[in-house]
Amino acid sequence: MSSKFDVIVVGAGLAGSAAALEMARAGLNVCIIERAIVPGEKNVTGGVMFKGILDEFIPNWKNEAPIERWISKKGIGMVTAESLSLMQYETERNDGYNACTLNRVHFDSWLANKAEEAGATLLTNTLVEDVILEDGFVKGVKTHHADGFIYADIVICADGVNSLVAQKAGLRKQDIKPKDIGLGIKEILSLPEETINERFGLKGSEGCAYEFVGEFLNGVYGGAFLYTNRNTLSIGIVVNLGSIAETSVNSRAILEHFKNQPQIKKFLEGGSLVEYSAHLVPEVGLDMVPQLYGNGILVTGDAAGLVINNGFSIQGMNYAIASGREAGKTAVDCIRKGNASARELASYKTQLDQSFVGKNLKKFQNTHKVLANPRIGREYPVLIDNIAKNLFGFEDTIQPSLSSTLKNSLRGNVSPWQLIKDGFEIWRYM
Amino acid sequence: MKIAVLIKEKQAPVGTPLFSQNHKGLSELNTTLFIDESDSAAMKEAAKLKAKIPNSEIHVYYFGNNPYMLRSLLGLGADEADLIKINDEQNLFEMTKKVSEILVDQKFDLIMTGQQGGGANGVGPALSNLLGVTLINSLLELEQVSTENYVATRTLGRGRRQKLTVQLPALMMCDQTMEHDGEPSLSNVLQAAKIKVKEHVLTTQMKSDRMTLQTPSPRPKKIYMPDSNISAHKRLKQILTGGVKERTANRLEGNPRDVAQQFIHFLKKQEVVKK
Amino acid sequence: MSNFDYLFTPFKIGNVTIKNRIVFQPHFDALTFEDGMPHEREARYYAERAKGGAGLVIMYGIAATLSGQMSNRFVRGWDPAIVPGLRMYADMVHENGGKIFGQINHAGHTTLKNPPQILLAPTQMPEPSSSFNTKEMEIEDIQETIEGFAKSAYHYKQAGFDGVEIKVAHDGLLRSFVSEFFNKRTDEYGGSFENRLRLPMEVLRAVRKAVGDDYPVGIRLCLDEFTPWGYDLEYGIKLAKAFEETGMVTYINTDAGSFSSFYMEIPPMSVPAGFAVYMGATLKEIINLPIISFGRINDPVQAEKILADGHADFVGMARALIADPELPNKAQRGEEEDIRNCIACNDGCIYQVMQEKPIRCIHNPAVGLEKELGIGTLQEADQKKRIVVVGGGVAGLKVSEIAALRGHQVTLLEKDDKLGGQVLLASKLPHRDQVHGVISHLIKRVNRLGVDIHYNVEADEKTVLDFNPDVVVIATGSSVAPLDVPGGSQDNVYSVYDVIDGKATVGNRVLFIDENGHYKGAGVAELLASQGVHVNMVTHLNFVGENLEPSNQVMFYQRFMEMDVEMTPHHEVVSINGNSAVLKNVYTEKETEIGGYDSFVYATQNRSITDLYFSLKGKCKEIYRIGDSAAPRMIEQAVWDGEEIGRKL
Amino acid sequence: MNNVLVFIEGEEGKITEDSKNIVKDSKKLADLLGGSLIGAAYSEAISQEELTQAAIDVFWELPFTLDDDPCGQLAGSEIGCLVGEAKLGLLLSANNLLGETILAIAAASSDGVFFHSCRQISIDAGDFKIHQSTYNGKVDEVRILPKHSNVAFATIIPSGTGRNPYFEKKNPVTVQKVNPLVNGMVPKIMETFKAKAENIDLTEAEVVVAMGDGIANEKGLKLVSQFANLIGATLGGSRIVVDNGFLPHNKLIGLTGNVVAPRLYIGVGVSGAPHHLIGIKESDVIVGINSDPNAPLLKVADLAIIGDAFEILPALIEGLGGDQVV
Repeated sequence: MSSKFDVIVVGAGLAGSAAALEMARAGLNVCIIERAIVPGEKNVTGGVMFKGILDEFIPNWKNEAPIERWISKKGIGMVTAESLSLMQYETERNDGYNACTLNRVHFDSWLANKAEEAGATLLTNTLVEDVILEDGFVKGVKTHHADGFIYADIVICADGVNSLVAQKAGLRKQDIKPKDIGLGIKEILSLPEETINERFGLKGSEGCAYEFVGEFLNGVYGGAFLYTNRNTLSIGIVVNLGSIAETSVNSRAILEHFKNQPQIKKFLEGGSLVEYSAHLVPEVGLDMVPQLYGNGILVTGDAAGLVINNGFSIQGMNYAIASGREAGKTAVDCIRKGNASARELASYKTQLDQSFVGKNLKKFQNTHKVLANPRIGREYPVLIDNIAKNLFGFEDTIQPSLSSTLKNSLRGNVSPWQLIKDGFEIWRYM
Repeated sequence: MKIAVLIKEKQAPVGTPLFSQNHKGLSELNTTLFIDESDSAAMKEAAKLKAKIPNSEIHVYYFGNNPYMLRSLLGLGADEADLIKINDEQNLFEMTKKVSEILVDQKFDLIMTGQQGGGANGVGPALSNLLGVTLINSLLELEQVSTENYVATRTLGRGRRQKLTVQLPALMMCDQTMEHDGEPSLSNVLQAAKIKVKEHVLTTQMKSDRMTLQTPSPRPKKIYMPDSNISAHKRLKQILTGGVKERTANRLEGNPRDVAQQFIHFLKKQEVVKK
Repeated sequence: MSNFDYLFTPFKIGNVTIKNRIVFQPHFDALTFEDGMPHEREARYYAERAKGGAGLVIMYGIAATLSGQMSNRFVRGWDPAIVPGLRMYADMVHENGGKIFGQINHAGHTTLKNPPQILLAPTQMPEPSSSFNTKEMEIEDIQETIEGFAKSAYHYKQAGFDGVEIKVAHDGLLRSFVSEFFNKRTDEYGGSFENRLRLPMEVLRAVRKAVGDDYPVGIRLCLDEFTPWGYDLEYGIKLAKAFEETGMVTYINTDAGSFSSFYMEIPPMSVPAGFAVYMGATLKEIINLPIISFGRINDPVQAEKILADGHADFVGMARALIADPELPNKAQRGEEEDIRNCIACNDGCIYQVMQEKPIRCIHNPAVGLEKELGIGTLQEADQKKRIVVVGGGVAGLKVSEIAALRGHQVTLLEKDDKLGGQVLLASKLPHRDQVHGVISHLIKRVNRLGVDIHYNVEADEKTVLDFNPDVVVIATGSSVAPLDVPGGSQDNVYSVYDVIDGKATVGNRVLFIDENGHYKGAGVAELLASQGVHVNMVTHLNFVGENLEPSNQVMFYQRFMEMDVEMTPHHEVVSINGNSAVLKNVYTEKETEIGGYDSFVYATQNRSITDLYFSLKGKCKEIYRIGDSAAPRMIEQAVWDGEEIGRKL
Repeated sequence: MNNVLVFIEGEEGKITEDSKNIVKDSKKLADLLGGSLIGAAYSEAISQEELTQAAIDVFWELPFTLDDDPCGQLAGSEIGCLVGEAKLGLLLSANNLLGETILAIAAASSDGVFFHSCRQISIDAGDFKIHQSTYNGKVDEVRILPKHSNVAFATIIPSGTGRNPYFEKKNPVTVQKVNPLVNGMVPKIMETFKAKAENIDLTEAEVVVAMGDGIANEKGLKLVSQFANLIGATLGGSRIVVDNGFLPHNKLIGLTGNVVAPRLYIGVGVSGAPHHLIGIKESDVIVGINSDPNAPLLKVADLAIIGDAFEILPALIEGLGGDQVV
């Protein structure tokens, strides 16, 4: 069998398989190379996926794809040591669900299989060690197998955050500072399906996703998240590494603190830990995106830094699929034109910028700056707790008006002006 | 030469096991799939023979459910592959008869499998009996002497090894510790990616039923304990010395060189070092 | 994800599912007061262990009747007034994710009181190690005891405990009833095996009736009394079988030793960790009830092995969880390195409660003070400071750990090339190697917390001030004081430090002058004697090693007295001249001269090293002096100083 | 179908510890089923004297030796042929290679059901209840096999604390020579030999060198590894050595690690904490090298070498003809 393809995709994650599917549908000879034995195996279980992108790409996906739960409730919580103020959006409309939770192993295998069905060749258990460079053009990759050279006109890197391939091809930005990096820690807790339904007020395949800030952060910039899968919960935090270093707070302790907060604890009770993972994500959105193309090479998905940390959770799955598709489309054009130069491939960047991926990246570009506001972690949750306490009459007195409540609660370190200003900023990014 | 390789997809919980609701299966949440080292060794040994002996072909029979797991082996040099779906609740031994029926018509010269993988649970020995072929277990090395004659090296534990002469047809069970080097070539991997895997479901009437899965409750192993017929004071003393009886030691001290010479002499007496 | 296959799997005792295999073994903690009522302090002590991850907490044996109280601090089991208090215990443990059982005991002829109330026994005789005689129980006493057990069990159940345990173990009446040596009765409660078991069986029936059929009722069973007169494992197994056959027992919690061999109940560090696992293992082979093992198990890896080898269903730990209540959680998270292992010194825990004083731990100051110092109480500092700690002994290490945990930037200056200070020396003494555990834990901690450590720095005023510190903590320790008697500076007179360091060239006959009474004296004397040196131990105390914790003391004597030693208590050395010395009896002041000694070794009280402190005092913003540099004391006080100042900064 | 057969293995004429434990289990089951207990072994495997002490009712001596049948195929078929005739309902052996091979073959040839890695077999409401270890030892499984229509074959994980005597002898053993019933192609033994030390597991090793805290540094590791290599010993370590990462955890010798039972144990710089001593007490000969004459290991050693290991090891390496590495 020949080892020459039109395009090689490195990584059979969401971005890689989406790119391969796009190209195989257009009739290109595509090879996907995955280092794991099973696609998705190396990924963290569970994630929230917004559906828009797939509706168009694989119309029947809702019936085919392995889905955990459809998100019917979304909320933001402010947490103090003793209280939780939760603001929640809920809908019963079936078509209103715009997101779902997934198990990555199942979902990634499914998507990879789609690409294979469309004609792509999938090599699993294969490690890419280097890229083949000829005359300044990427001409293929070297795998760990004996005589492991595979050639192609274009190589698409979709091999995750620390993309080795992009690095080898000289496309990565180096010298990332801790303050530019977010640390995500996630735990998967197993609970019976019925218990989850009961505890979160869900029916059938409904699910929920919450994000939190509060005292548990102990002065560190970041947030926490909790969402439901079919018979597991995903819970975790995202914190800024620079901030961790400055405050010497143990990031692990932040998560423990959060999990032991009495209201949060009720959600988790009886759950057994099945998975624990921690990984680093670029936190500063567009600032971090490396060069996305070169001669004969495109970078996509997490490898392209196309991950958004909105401060509470890490979102990358939608961007991965969208960017993978864009890369695929660009590759199809260039192969047809017979030109894989950086100049031609540059249209990928243009397309991407115009898509929701680019737009969101821009929007969230400054999230980290907002979250670097220490008031978010410390004063506000307490403030909101005070307001709620007064408003909902935990004390046996006459209900005060909202404005007097606010004034009372504000008799602290925070000026009303500051509150309004910060509040606006937070909402913009949530 | 026609070679069959039997592989079993194994699963094991990562960390504390979680069970499915009825306790008859593992929850997939913390279960990992893997192929036993001994099965990989069987596949690699088969590939090695194929490379040496002209007109050889390898037919892989994979008992499991995940096609990607199977694919990771095919690149080693498979020509044909069957994915035989099995129900995890079943006792694989009880299916050996069906398996032997699949294999018997193919008239394989050599069947390779893993001692702790596809051949475990008594499957390997049982198949050798049902197929009427010679059995070699705990295989560490295999050498061809003539078309039908081979020399097999087995491990007997405690570092003991045994060399045997064998005639084909035979079923050989490779040990986990069998060593192989070399990775599959890219062309094999590419070829393997396009092998059409035949899937079938193996069903048979089971004689035994799985009632439940539970966390392990091992029975007590041997443990050191003081003698029972001695005084409390002596029992305590035995506990304090870990049960090693005080010995009247020979003492060696002085110039390191002399000490070393005398010790080497001692080692020679112990037959640890050749005289 | 944990590295353990067994330790963190759930297991059922009767109908109660325990989330993991770690059991906090019952023991008296003296955290209650003389009114014998439950107290919040004790509730927090238990809750802390549940919070740290223990699956099951067993409360110590509350007294079945007034005569069964070993100390007035023992909770009054028979008294319904205890129920609300016990409910607090149960609730707090449950809130922290654990389950709680309660043990019931009647102390019989064992007591901590001096003098005691009337002590009850099957047959009139004192416990051999005690001088308090007993009353032979009348049938009414027996009836009252049975009722007391039943009432206590009922109270536990009312209070929301998940199970009860009847103590037929080390101290207590029921063990002496089953023991042939103690029970020589001629009525139906003695004589035959069956008769000796009659009272425990009647208690069991009454308890079972009080709590109903489905409620867990366990037996804490002494399997080997470890006394010349006591029963052994064979007999212990027979007892276990008899209890199993009743069908009324839910589990067996293993135990060994008796009041007279208390050092086997709470074995000191010279006894191998897990020394008694074989007893539970033997039961596992013979009976089918869940078995809890015991005996100085202080390491999760060892605990895992016990379970994997089928030697027990649960691993009982008491001191290991006193020293570090978070052992289970740390192990489960794969942070075994952070565990503060019990070193079995017994100084803080058992020694204190034997004197009816609240329980402590030499390297966990939070014991008994869970509310103030327990898990989660350490607050991040409001103001992050630059702190220089001088001296890497226990006090310096501890203060560095606490300060670093609170977010301060800590620099630690050590004059030597390794950390640990005097503990490094102390751990070189025979059978004392595990003392090293105190510092090895702290060293791992400060390294992990990123404390900036400078070795081989003999700090002076300038070195310290060059760091421009906000706070200076002086922990420079202490040094040996010379022997202040005529002839004390002769060439053949050495301090114990010279001996441990190997600087002394000691002859074959040594006169040992011990003003210490603790390990500094006893340990070095043992070291010398174990090298074949003849040692005459002279001390002004009533006996050699008087200040040793009793279990260590017993084991010390067991070894020491087999060596070539003499002991001369009640004497001090008034002068040394060549190879002889003049001793003075501290009571009669009579002087005697003894001779023929090649060398003299002395253990005196140390003196604080204070030069640096006084040269810096007034020259920096904030300065503290801790550990031996303030006043030479023991490990426990050094840890305390470190914790206390660390929390203040 | 109430008779129970146990396959017995011998080592130099003695019944192996594992087989003894299984005989003990089997005896209970035979009594429960009301059948007799048959022991089967290769010819020449068990001495006459050992046999008379075994708690079996009947002994079958197979018509060939283990050397005639290195992979157990003949024995398996032979026993399989006799299942019906001897009214066997249950066949057991220790859970090891030979036991598994023989019983699985016997089961296949007599249409029985084989179970491996069993913790215990019991009779529950008239059926076989099989308590089995599965999923790489991480899970236990309970299976039920209807007894009236099936013969069960099982290998049992040997257990026993070692406290109880193995045999309670009641009746004399009837010895029966089994006639050869099967023949087939059997591999022929060419030679049996010993593998290199580094390929042998600590618990299996004949010579063990243990590295202790006294030499716990890089130099110590190099020296002691070279010494172990030169004398063909397997290297292990004490707690401190393993804790400090000089050797991996699977090389730990002691109560919580590997319990070793070599012909010769050499502890270099090992002080001899009780938990380490428990781990080496099965050694035939114990040698300690330590600069501290009071190290507990030296007190239990057959040969106590007092001196600095950093001086003695190089001298030993030189004396054994090795090149100095440090």
